[in-house]
Amino acid sequence: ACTGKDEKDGAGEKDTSKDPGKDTEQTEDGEDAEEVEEDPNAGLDFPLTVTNTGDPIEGGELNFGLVSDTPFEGTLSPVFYSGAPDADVMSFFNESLFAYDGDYLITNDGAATYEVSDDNKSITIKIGDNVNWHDGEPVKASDLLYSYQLLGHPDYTGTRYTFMISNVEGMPAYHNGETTEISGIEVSEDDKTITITYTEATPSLLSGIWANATPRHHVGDVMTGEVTMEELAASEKIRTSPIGFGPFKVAKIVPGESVLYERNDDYWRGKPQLDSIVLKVVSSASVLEALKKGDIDLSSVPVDQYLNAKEIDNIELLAKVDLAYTYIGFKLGKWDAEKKENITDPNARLADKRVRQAMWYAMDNETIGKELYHGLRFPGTTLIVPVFASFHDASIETPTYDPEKAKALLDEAGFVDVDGDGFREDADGNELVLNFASMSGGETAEPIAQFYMQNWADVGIKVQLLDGRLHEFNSFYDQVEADDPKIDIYQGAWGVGSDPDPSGLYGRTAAFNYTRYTSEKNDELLAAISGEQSLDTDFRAGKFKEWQELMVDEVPVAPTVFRYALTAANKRLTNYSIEPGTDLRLWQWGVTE
Amino acid sequence: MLKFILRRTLLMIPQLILLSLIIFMLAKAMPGDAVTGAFMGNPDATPEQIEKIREKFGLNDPWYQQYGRWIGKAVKGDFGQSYTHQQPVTTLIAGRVENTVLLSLFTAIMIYLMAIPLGIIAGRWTDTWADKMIVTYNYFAFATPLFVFALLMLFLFSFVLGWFPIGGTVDIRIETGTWDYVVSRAKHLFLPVMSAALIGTYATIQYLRNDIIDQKIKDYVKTARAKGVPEGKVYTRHILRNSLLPIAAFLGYEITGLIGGSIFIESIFSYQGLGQLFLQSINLRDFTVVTALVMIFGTATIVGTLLSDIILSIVDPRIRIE
Amino acid sequence: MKNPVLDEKQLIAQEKLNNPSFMRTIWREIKHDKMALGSLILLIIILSTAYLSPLFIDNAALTRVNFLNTWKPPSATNWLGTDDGGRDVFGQLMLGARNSFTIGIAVTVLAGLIGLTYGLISGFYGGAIDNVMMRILEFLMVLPTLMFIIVFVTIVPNYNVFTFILIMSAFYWFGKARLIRSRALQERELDYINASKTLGTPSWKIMFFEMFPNLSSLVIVNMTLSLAGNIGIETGLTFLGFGLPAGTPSLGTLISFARNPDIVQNKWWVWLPAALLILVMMLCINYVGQAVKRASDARQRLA
Amino acid sequence: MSLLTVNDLKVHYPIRGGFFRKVVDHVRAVDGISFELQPGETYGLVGESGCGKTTSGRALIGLNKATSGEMLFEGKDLAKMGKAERRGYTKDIQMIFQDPYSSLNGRKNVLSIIAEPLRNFERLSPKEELLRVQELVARVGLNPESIYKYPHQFSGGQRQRIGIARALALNPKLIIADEPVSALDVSVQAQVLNFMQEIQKEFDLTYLFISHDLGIIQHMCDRIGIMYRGRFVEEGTASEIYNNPQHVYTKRLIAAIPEMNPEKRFEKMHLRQSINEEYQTEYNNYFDKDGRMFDLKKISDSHSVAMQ
Amino acid sequence: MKKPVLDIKDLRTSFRIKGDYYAAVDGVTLTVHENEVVAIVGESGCGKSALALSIMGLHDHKNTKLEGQVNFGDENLLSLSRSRLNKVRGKDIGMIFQDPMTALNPLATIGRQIEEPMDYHMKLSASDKKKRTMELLRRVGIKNEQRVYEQYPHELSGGMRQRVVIAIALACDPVLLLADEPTTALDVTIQAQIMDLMKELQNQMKTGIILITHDLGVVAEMADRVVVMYAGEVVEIADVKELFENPLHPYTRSLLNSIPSNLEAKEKLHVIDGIVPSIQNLDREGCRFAPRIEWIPEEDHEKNPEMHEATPNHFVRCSCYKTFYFPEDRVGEREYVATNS
Ligand SMILES: Nc1ncnc2c1ncn2[C@@H]1O[C@H](COP(=O)(O)OP(=O)(O)OP(=O)(O)O)[C@@H](O)[C@H]1O
Ligand SMILES: Nc1ncnc2c1ncn2[C@@H]1O[C@H](COP(=O)(O)OP(=O)(O)OP(=O)(O)O)[C@@H](O)[C@H]1O
Ligand SMILES: [Mg+2]
Ligand SMILES: [Mg+2]
Repeated sequence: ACTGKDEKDGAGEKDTSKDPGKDTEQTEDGEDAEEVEEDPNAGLDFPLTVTNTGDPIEGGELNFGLVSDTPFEGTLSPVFYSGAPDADVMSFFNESLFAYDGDYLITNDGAATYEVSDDNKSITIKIGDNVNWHDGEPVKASDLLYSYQLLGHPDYTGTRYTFMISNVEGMPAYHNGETTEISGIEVSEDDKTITITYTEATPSLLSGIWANATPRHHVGDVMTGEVTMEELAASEKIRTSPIGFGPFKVAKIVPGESVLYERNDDYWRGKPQLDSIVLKVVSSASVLEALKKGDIDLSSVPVDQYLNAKEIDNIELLAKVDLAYTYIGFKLGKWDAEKKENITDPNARLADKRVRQAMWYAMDNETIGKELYHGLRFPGTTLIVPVFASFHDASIETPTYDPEKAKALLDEAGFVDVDGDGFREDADGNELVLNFASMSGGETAEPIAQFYMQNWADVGIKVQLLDGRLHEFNSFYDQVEADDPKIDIYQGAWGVGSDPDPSGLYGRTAAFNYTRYTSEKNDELLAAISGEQSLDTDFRAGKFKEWQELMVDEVPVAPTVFRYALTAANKRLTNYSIEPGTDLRLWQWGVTE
Repeated sequence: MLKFILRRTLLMIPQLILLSLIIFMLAKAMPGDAVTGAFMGNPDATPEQIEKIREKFGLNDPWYQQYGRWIGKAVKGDFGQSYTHQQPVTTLIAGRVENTVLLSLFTAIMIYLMAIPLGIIAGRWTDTWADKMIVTYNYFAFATPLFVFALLMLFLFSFVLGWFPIGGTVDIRIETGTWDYVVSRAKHLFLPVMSAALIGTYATIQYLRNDIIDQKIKDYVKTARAKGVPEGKVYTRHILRNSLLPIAAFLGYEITGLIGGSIFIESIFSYQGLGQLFLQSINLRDFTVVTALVMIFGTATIVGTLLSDIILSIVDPRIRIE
Repeated sequence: MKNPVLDEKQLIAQEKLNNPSFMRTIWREIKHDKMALGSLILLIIILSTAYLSPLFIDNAALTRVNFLNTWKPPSATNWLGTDDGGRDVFGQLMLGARNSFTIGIAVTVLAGLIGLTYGLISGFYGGAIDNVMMRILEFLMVLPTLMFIIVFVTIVPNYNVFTFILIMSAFYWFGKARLIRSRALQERELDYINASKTLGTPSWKIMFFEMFPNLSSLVIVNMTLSLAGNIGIETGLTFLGFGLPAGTPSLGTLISFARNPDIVQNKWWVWLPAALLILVMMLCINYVGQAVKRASDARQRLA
Repeated sequence: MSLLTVNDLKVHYPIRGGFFRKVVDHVRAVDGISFELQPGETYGLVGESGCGKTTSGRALIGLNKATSGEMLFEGKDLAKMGKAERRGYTKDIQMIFQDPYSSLNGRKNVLSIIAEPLRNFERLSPKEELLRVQELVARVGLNPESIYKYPHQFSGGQRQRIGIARALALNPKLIIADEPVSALDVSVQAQVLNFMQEIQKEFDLTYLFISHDLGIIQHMCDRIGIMYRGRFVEEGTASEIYNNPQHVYTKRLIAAIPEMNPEKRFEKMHLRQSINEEYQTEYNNYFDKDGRMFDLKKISDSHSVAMQ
Repeated sequence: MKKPVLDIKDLRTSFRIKGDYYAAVDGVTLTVHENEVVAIVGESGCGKSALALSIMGLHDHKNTKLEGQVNFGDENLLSLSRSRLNKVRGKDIGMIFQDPMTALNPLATIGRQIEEPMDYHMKLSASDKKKRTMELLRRVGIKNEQRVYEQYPHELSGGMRQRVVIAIALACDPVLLLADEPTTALDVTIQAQIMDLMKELQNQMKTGIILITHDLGVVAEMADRVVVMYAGEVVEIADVKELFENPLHPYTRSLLNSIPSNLEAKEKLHVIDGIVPSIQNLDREGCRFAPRIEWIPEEDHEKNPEMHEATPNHFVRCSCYKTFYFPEDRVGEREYVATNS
């Protein structure tokens, strides 16, 4: 299964998620055009590719704006980095060994090719001959092995020791320090081929396999004791002089502020078009000014600035639906650290699913999407984002804004306003006051929280902000994660990575299952989704449908909105596309006069 | 005199110890410790495992032992590991300290460059139009919150006029060490420095003006006039020396002010310095960094006041004899 | 000799006429300074509008989010337009001014009380007590105050307006204590204090009933001027996100919109009135404060 | 029996210095003085600035702690008393201060100023208090209406009277007057001095009169102690001191009084010069090798000198 | 007759208080000759210092109005430009201030402060300056002049500082010395020393001295001629002997009678009722001392009183002196009831 990512919902997009799961390179690829048409807001027709088809000039320079209100941290290694801004910085010089198609599945167009064994349990990867690190050393199979050795290392403190790593044969033994060999990984004689064998066959293989190599010769070898894990994580080789085999190489870094990339003439696909790329951190507040002035050519655009972005003449807006959804979570239990599983409390305040359904019905997400985001967000439906066309079930009827329905449900559940203060009491006549935790950040966070509380108040549910304030991203998740008893409901967001498997977010043993919702049925469906049988896509789709239905009925979380991600590109940019699986890759990007 | 300096320097030691104790307590009060850092977002960690690591880090020892270890390391420049940045706090800070030092230094210089002449003019020619203008400016400097002023400066000069870059400390394309590099740094520094300085002159001007007015009527000034000292010299030789003296004593407290200011300035101008780092770390609850920064800034002010006292003891003969 | 017992009330009235109290001196001074008088009037107008606004502005409606009404420019219904949540900016401005001012006052008074007590005790007793208390104060004064406040704000478990005031007050009394102490030290050398001692008056009485009244003008001057400073700090902290809790509008909240150049330029009504209001308020307080200061110093008086 | 007997009173102030601000030495502000006050007399303490006059007075009233020595007031040692016991004697010993401007709290009206000791020691109803204060005010020659006025509305001499009224409120036996007129103009000085003499008779007061002005001391005092560097150099009746000074320091002091007769000014100048010479040449007769005065030696019943 | 060095004619110094000018020195006419000590006496607030500061042009220009003439040599000091005045101050006229504690710049060495007037008025090399300074220090009775030269004011005692102040005043051999209460802040013994020193210096240097004091003892010891001032006016001028032997003006007589040392012990001192009026509420028409001698009938005073030459070179203002008497001489004891409350 794949872990989801916490994502900060809000226009600021201060994305400092703890576990982005996948490379940005992958998430940058999107869904097909047809899927966009499925959306209720299909009227917002954004191009995925820039219209400028002019010939790129020689020696062009691109200014990339990294929109973040916090600077990038500069841990430029796929193994060790933690923040999304670092992923953005890495994307220019570091690439995955594989290319991905529009369904986020690996293809053979990348630096390496692969072959899956018949029993689906092992994969053989062959690295192309002309793939060289920036320092000229060839990329070796043992470099990929090194990544696995680091990720599974007993001293590894990062967060990427996930299912797809531990599922490698022999990995648990290695991880526990019982052996220094990973039995499931075999490197060929010529160091160009590597075979990875898994304990369990899983449908996630083609989307979830780790395929980032680590230049062992450059950063130093932990296995031989050349460096320690701690030294490695703090090493200059990762922080200020990292290398990869991508189309550009890092020429200079002003920590936290900007990066200068130069063309990698030795790039395996050929000579990149651009001469250099300058990456600059720009705050969400000033990104539009920077775009307008031409200080930056390319950047994401915070949704709340969409209307202003539209007015800027020298840029073009591209957009696609994001691999993410925002939701309201209902706290239903606790995480049992001993057993390492979620325990649902049948006496939780929101144990009655009718109340949860009512709260979903009460939320006017349509207005938020239309008025606040001008259509760039639209009401969420099921927990599988529409991007995954084969698994998302658009036919399920999900609650939409209907206060009357909500009131009816609440009445039915026995919550009525007995003392006439406009708010409902529970069956025993106790006042029902729910504590709502929500994140700060972005200009819209506060009004949205207020808006939902009003929505709920309209149907008679008294909701107040936890501690009377919005909580900062980290402390918010700390509290949610710790099952702070003060929290009844919370607003969160998940970035779902490229593998739609929801086990990591909703399974009985998933720590990220913050609502602590569990049920037999859920266990059964999730097991089926990630089980061997699911190698059959139709079977898997069926189970996905069942699961989505279950979730809509049980409402451990109520999805609020799906979203578009906006990208602004200067009109001089050519050969640029945000289309998933596009043929226009970074090395081909160019600028015209 | 040397003895005074030595004594004053030694006096700094208990101050530093007290500071570190307070900060240590604060750090203890902050949620999270070294272990939380290591296990952030790793839901697989079992309580036993965490307990084992706590033991290993000595987090179960009595507080004074922990404090001893912490301070022992801090003295050597080891403030532990930042868990959002996954690197030693010292490295993290080292990368930015230059920026903040530059910013504060130039701000202080600008403040004195502007405030001293203005204060002198206003104090010497009281109630003239020049004085009235200076006083009015000063009232505005007092009344305008730094952040409002900085925002407006940024908007006007960077966004509208485009004279200065929107943020950052240097243009990355320029070769380090060249003249252009210096120019680029200066260009990036100019707005933050000017914003802080134009507002920061308040205390100095106000003080200087009042003090000159006070000194003007002192007997020793009458003595000087009675000696036939020309008016200009009365100021340069007598009044100003006496009035400017305490400005040296302000230096230490000025540093406290500049640190406060740098938090606003760096945040508004996206200037990569310690102030911004502090805000970010607080926001990310990266308390090892926060602790280290508070310690560093506290030490800076303590050293600043030490400097003031020493400067004062050198220039003021009344203190010199001790 | 005449009958010594005269009508007491008549005497008091007569006495009030020829002994102008400090308050009267202040008032005379303010009347004499057009800027100060104008400032005082303006301040009174602003504050009474702000404090009386709940009478004609519905508070609940003010905080109600309405996405159909966001970013509306000033109009007859919304005098200063609306913000990102479609809420009336004018109402928020009034509420913010009220909150900011109330906090400013609360912090000033609280910090003033702490500083006063500390300074009085230190200065009155002098000697070893003073020495110890001053070493402590010296140390406190070099703490990076703003950082400490921010740290405290983030780690206090139950954060609300009240804790915020406490935190700010805890860090803004040092200067006052030092000022009071240095004056108390001078004052204690004066013979009226010695006289009280020789007359058998207990120390605490001397401190608070003999010495304090003589420092009151100093305290008033200092408080007036630090009021402006405290309002500035509150709005600044709120601007950074460490001030008033969300949902409690402050002028800082409105000004923080100005981080976005688009809002600066195209939605000026959200932040500009707040920025101007704070500027005007601080200027007014300063002008009044300077007049109060002059009133306390006979040499500088204009009137 | 004498009202007050002072025996070998010492008041030392520590001097701190060195690295750790340790007490390295002491200022021997008062370094062993002894004298007696008889009821009803005025005893003058005179000497140059810094010789310890004020310190002695303050030690007697309890504003300074005596380092050692006895201060027997009606036979009881004030120095050994606890705070509470000492408070009982507050009524009996009062003080008139030098500066009539700073010795009255400007924030209080005359009524509360004069009533302060009454409030501390006597439980009076407001009415009684008012009457007592008015009585006192009338006694010191001020208009009874003035009790609601504030100090700044009075002239220096009047203020000094208010201070005296306050000191009189508790019917003290001994009044310590530390330079009660030196802050006043000549004309006003006379007013206060005359008045002090008057009330002395009326209230049967004993004065310890501290001053550096030999003219005033001569005018006011029955007996005089000359202080120098914390010690007595000479003690005697006024006429003994003025007409027959024995100690060279006393001579010097008396010679320093400006000559009011312009004709004799050169004489005076020469007198001063010759005393100065005497001071130089006969130094060893008056001071021991450490520069300290010798102990007082009686040369007559009432006259003693610090000589070898 | 000796040569006059300073000739003050009808000097009027007015201060601006709340917009209006009030004269603190009100029509003073006075001549100081070479080698003559003229003492100015009077209670506090009589305008003594105001007069001295007017001569030196040391008043705050914005709030002070100076009228009349202060002729020094052939120049009227009041009409000199600042720079011309600076040529005179410190060179031809030296001034000694009352409080030696505040009259010296705390941040400059004694040497520098004494040399400073030489910088502006004498062309001397650094070593000459130093030599002269040492000489001056010795002359004012400072024995360890080498050490004092390097010291700062706070390191010296009050008497020493006053000597330094005198040295500064004498630095450029002035023709006229203005001493505003030079001994008031000092101890009796030191006062005597300073008086002796000044007499000595005056004998040597033959300068004219204006000595301002309120201490009649000092006057008796130092002065050749005495000017008694009251409420901004000169009320009596006489040679010192004449004045002490035959004081005329009621004010002078009252002053002399209120000094304790002049009387037998324990006798009542004379008390002058009331206080010196402030310059704002001063009746400038009649005899200014009249309110303080109420028992003298109004008709005994002059209107706009003039100076009379009662005996040769003994001038007195207002005719009330003729009928003045002390009430206690006639009526026994007086009740002490304050009159101005
Ligand atoms: N609080 C103190 N600490 C240290 N030394 C002191 C203190 N008070 C007085 N002294 C010193 O004690 C000595 C005696 O002082 P005191 O005030 O008694 O003298 P005085 O005779 O009253 O002088 P004056 O005529 O100036 O009032 C002086 O040398 C003075 O410097
Ligand atoms: N700068 C000034 N502005 C207004 N009034 C002044 C000023 N200087 C002096 N006076 C007033 O002028 C009068 C004379 O003052 P002056 O200082 O000359 O008196 P004095 O005789 O020197 O008294 P003292 O003996 O106290 O020095 C006083 O009433 C004083 O209040
Ligand atoms: Mg004394
Ligand atoms: Mg004077």
